[in-house]
Amino acid sequence: MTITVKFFSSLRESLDMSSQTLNAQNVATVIDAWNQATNGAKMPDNVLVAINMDYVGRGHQVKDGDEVAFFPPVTGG
Amino acid sequence: MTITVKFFSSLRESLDMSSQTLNAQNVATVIDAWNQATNGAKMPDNVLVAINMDYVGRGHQVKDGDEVAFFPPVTGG
Amino acid sequence: MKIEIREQPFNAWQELHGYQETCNELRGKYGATAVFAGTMRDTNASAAVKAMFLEHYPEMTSRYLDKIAHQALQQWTIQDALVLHRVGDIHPEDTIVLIAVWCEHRDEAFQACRFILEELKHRAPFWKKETLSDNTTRWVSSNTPAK
Amino acid sequence: MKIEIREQPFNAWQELHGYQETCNELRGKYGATAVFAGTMRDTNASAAVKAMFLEHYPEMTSRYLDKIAHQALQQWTIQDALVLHRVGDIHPEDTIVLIAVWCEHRDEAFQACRFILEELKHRAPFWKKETLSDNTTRWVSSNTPAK
Repeated sequence: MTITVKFFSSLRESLDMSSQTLNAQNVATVIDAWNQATNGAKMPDNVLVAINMDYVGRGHQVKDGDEVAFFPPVTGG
Repeated sequence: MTITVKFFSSLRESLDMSSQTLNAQNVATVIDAWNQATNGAKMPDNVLVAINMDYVGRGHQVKDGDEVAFFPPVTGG
Repeated sequence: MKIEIREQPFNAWQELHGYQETCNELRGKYGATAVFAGTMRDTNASAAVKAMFLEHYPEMTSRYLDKIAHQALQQWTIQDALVLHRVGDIHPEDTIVLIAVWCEHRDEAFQACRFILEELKHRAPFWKKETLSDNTTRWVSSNTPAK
Repeated sequence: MKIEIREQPFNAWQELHGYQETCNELRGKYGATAVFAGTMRDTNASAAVKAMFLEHYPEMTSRYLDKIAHQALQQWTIQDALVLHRVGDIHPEDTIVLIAVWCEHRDEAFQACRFILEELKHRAPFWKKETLSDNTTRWVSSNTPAK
């Protein structure tokens, strides 16, 4: 299956990566997607996760075609 | 002593009087000023009173030179 | 700070724009501006309203608008404020009141703006007399409750 | 209703004036407009800030601004709303966000305006990176608390 992983803000900078396409067999959850995209980097405690533009928890399942985004707390407004 | 009495809004209309100068000997309180200015008309329950542009109660004393104003609940804004 | 009673119609947003342009010492200092504009509606209490007369008690009204603004300045860290209120003959769509508060942060701006509005509505001596579509008139007896 | 993400500077009060002028069906209907404008300050967390980059996640940001506005429409009787938010390179005195809500009465206007602002600050994916006076940069780690 194919999953698009995106990183924003300080996470994008620290991982030096804004987007990655995973062609994955063993990705069942958000954490799996993080681990595969970052080669097992530690996930910061305050990371927020969205699948297809909706907030989800870290244990949420991912499916073929999903866009999974990781980012720090938002600071707009 | 001389007291200026003013009426506003619906009170001004119902009493048909906007201002009156009392040259009074027997005016000790707000109620006395009302009674003398209105010839003893009944004071509506919701009337507000100000002396020299500050809200006061109906029992408040009046003194020479005071401006005593009577008006219904305010409805600005 | 500017607090004015106006006898002529004004556009709330143009007033705000014009006033803020003059506040050079504020530039770069405020992060939050909370604004309230009250506008005359063409309907009130289920009746069509075609005009309104806004009476006031000039010296006391000015005194209370000042007093209310200064109470807000004591309670919150306000960088600037603008309060404009119409009097006289008013028509639907006319702005009745404009309140703007400039602060560093949003919570104090919202709170102070709301405080000034509620105090104004409960303490400043203004009275509204409506002219309905059949030309009868009526005094507005009380404000819409705050909540 | 208008909800837009803007890449170019805008004047909050002129936007408000221009938008309200176009809302013909609102004329005479709204009695209360509550507005919040957030502006970039030249100081934050005790440091002089000379510029800011506002990053966003375009599709999700648009989606959440819409979602938040529609949640407000479900909770309060709102006649119209305007939400503008800047992204990209920003300088002190630039407007970052403008939220305006038109209602019949004041309490719902204030509540809905504040709701949209707080939800936007807590859920819409925007991130601020400041450039300080010595040209160092830092990501803003969190918003000022609501209270």
